[in-house]
Amino acid sequence: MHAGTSTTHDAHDVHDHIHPPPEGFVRKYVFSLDHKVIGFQYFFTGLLIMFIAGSFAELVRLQLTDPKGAIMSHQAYNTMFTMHGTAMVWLVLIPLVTGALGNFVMPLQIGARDVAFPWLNMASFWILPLAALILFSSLLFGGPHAGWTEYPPISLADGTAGALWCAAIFTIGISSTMTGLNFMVTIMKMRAPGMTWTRMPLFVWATFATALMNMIATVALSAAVGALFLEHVFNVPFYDAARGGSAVLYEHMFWFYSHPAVYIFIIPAFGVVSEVIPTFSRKPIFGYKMIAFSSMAIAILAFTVWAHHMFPSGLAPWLQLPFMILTYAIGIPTGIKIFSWMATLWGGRIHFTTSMLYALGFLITFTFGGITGVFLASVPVDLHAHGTYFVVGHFHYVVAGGAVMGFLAAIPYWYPKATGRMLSERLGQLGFWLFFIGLNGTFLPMHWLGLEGMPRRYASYVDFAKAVPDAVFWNQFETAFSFLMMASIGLLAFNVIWSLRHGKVAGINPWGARTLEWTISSPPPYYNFKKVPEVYGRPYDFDKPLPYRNTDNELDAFPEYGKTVMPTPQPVGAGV
Amino acid sequence: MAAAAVQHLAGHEAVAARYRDVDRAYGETRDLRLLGFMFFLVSDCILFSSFIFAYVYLRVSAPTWPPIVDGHQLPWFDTSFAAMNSVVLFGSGVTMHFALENWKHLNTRKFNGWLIATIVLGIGFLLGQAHEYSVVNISWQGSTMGASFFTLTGMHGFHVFIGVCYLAILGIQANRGVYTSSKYFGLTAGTLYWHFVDVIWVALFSLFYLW
Amino acid sequence: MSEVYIERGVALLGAILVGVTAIVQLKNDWAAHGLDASVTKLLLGLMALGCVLALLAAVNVLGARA
Amino acid sequence: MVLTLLSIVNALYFLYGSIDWIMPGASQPVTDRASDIDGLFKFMAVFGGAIMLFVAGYVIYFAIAFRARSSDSPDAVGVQIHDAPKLELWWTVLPTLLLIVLTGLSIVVWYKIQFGTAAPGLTTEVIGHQFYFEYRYPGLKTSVFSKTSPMHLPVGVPVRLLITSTDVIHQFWVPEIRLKAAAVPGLVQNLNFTPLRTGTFDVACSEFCGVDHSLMHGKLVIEPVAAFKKWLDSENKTAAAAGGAINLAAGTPATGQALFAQKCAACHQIAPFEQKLVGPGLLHITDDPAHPALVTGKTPTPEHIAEILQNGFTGPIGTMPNRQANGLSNTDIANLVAYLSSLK
Repeated sequence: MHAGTSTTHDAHDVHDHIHPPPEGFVRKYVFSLDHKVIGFQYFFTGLLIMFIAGSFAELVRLQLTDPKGAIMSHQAYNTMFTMHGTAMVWLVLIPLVTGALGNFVMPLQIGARDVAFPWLNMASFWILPLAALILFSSLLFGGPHAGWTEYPPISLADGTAGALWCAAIFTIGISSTMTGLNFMVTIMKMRAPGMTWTRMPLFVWATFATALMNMIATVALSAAVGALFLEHVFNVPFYDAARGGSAVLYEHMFWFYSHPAVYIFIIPAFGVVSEVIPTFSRKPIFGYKMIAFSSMAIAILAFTVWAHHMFPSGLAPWLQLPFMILTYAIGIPTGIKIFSWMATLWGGRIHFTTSMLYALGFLITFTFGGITGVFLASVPVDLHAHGTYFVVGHFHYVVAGGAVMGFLAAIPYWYPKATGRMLSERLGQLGFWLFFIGLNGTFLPMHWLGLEGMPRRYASYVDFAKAVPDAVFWNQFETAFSFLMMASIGLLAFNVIWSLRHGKVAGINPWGARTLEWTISSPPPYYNFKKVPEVYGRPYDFDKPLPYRNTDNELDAFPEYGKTVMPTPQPVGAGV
Repeated sequence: MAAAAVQHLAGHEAVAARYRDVDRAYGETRDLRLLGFMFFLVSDCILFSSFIFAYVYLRVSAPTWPPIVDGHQLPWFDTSFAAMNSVVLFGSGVTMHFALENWKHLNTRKFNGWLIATIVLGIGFLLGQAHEYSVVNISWQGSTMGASFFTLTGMHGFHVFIGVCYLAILGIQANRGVYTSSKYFGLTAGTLYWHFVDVIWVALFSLFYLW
Repeated sequence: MSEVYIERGVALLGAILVGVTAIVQLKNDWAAHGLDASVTKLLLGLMALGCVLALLAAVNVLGARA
Repeated sequence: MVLTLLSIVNALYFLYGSIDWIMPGASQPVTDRASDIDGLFKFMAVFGGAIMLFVAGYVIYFAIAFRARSSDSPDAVGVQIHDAPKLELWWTVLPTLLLIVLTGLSIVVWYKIQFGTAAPGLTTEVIGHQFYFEYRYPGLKTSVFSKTSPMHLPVGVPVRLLITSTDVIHQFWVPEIRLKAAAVPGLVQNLNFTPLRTGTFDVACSEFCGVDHSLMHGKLVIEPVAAFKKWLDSENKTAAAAGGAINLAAGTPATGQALFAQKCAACHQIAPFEQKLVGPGLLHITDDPAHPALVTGKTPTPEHIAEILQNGFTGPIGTMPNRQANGLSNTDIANLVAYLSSLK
């Protein structure tokens, strides 16, 4: 941080208004208004909860090493998978991909000094630990144990823990909505002069699509869990069939949010991959407009497909048809993206950094998850596969193989910008192989286990193991591989902390990347841009000079900058 | 939400003094806040829409409406009183509109008058709702009709209550000179919010009392 | 019974008054542009619709239950 | 090139063949729907597998072929292309076509599942409870509980399962049948299919339903029609031995009225049919001009009313418990029937 940097002013340009950085620990690091600090706060909170939620998952996996249930009671097991799902979805993935990445990267990429409403941004963050506290405190009351979806009527048996679950989700929903609103305004109004919509980096497009969904869908979830909360606490019959309520209603309201929620994780990952692949292929992204518009198409279609989660759950037969067709339609923009990324690889100069390995791994695992998604979109196949481990496998390929891989690609990519030091490539690449192998080993066998007849959320599977004797082997196999993933995340955490001190000094632009954040010092100063840059082109033309004016911000502090238009890339070893 | 932007402008006097073109800066912050406020209204609208969806879903899928509880069909809501009360709320929308118009034309006295009229009408509507709650013969817990009615109108009443408080604060601020004839974003936001609350009531009124 | 007639009478007169005023305001503001102006126009229009509904309710066209 | 193509074809063929291994009972379809769904699944697996191989293969190939080399200058860049509209058009149109074909095939199978079954020869009720399924057969006065005994279905007869629940959401699933439906309280769903071969299969609940969700398991026996009838008869005999005959003439309306208030008033009221609580109003049960038949479709004779009280019924409105659930004795039923018949 460049505390106390004197603020030289171009007084005629209001953009150039720089206000002094805050002083004092609390204003600087705790209740900071700075989007970068808030991004760190999201990152470390998310990572911490990821460990907790990940250990829940490991307990779930350990339980399944024995058909009778190896380590805990059914009740405890149900609590574990409920907490794993809830915490991972709302307290890890959404805060990490929107809160951490979006907050740190997006304002830098559009050349802004901060988000539109910094105070709101701070409030959004501080709601997250509050929600986490509420959620984890429910464990004191026995914990919610009806699955992360908390369908009534079964969730109504959760009592106080269920009410706390609702309160936590409602609270975190407020945070997501506010972040979405904030990012929407920031992207619409605060782009640097000259940065038209089609000159925005693709990560910004992705953040925009995500913010739109965050803003609109999350409120529907708040309504669903709000009504559930009323039913828990005041016994108000929205979902109680005996008093005319409907359990299917909750499913409608819940999935109207929770289907877009999956895209809320995955679209920022698309954005990350769209940044990482061109940078390390030394090639412009192929089909910029197609990628940008397909993000928006996915965001809009996301609101029209929710009932595909409910094909066997009491949806009128004639309603199954439009939802099936619209779900298929989502395959088209997704396919366009994947093919565009592949085409970007073609003819490139591919550097195998950790980020790039994760991006390549993403292409493979996400495509797999996408294809099994097409299976589930088909009503007849879904009638067989619904509610089985096939769904668990599909979902984790999309979320762990898509969203988390994208996130893991982003960490080494932007870490040098955020801290001024490089992450260790050696540890990072080891981490990638652990994660990639662990992921496939854990989630691939789930597909056939599910089709063979293993329903999800099973605390024990004695009868299933009788019918399919292989099941025990495959479950133990999955458990073993799942620890590789856990080890990889542990390695990442170690790497992040170790490299803070011991990493190589990064310089302004270690990757030779071309978006705006790479034109300022690492870490960026409090005010990001001394002068607001001007943009006159797309960021991905590697053979041309950078399309920015006014980027001589840091020449005095970093003399090496400006000598080459595109700094020399770090020497990188092959990944294998 | 806008506090931070205010701080940017007003918190650091030394920096703010450097502005040559203060109005332009105001224009930009106003744009941000206005858009942000619109998005807030959008998300609030979706909150109401979700509960309205729940109500419509429950009503359409019910075998009889109003539902039967303990052997008795519940009564329909009393349309005539609600129509009167709605007109009170709609009237407050018009008075708020006049208040803002008068502010734009620097007519502070008329502004105060219309604003007080708005607040009085708003409180009148809340009292009407309280009366409605006391006479309506259904319970929150008893049926889906009661559940939807009390939840939705309760949420709306809460919004009206917040609106009344907000307008009162705006009135105090305006009289203390926080706003000028060219800078009055708070009043714009208050007016938009108040209109929004009115329009939500149009939906609730037609769905509960007219359908 | 008379209570109902008073309520309906007030609703009828009020709806006409408020509705007409709202429509006049809408007409006056029609030329204004900008995000807030267009949203205000939309909301005023919907409110005028609300007045029409209240009026119809007051004369027992809508909301009449057998 | 040829080798690559051959190995891809080989891999896809393996995928095609492996369906029989992955999908339980795929080599010998258990129901008419199973073969339809498996066909669709195989089609998707082959095309999905082809796309997967295409993407993964090219990603790996590009990564190796276009890797940066140590001989490259540090500023070396890749081929600077931005778009190739023709190519993009192709890879938009081709997947779209494939998805349209898939949609068409899915709709055909979907139509068969929803509307394609002949008039059911047997309608069985499946009622989810925590943590067992209750089955009710027409003409059988007692329920079959999945905890203790298997469900039986005759082979070759079109079957309709009416599925509902009394407490939380369950899901009735027989993997070999390939179909499932949620048992939602207050909602009755159908599953229609025709069993094609005999055998014993697992029944599972595939929607989380509480602590012992994973123990909610049962068996389904599909057997020849004669064996099925024999089983039904033996169940009936056991039930008859336990219950004895009902003497409807012995019922007294006054006792029935007291019993009604005690046992029935939570769900029914003495009011016209439309005034439902959980079940319909029963004022005109024996002579309702608007509903000349009972919701079961039968004429409202005292015998049929007694049968509903004994057997329960799952219909468009919901579930009427049978006497294992409502605890009515033969005398109780006679008294209730007498009371209901006395209403006008």
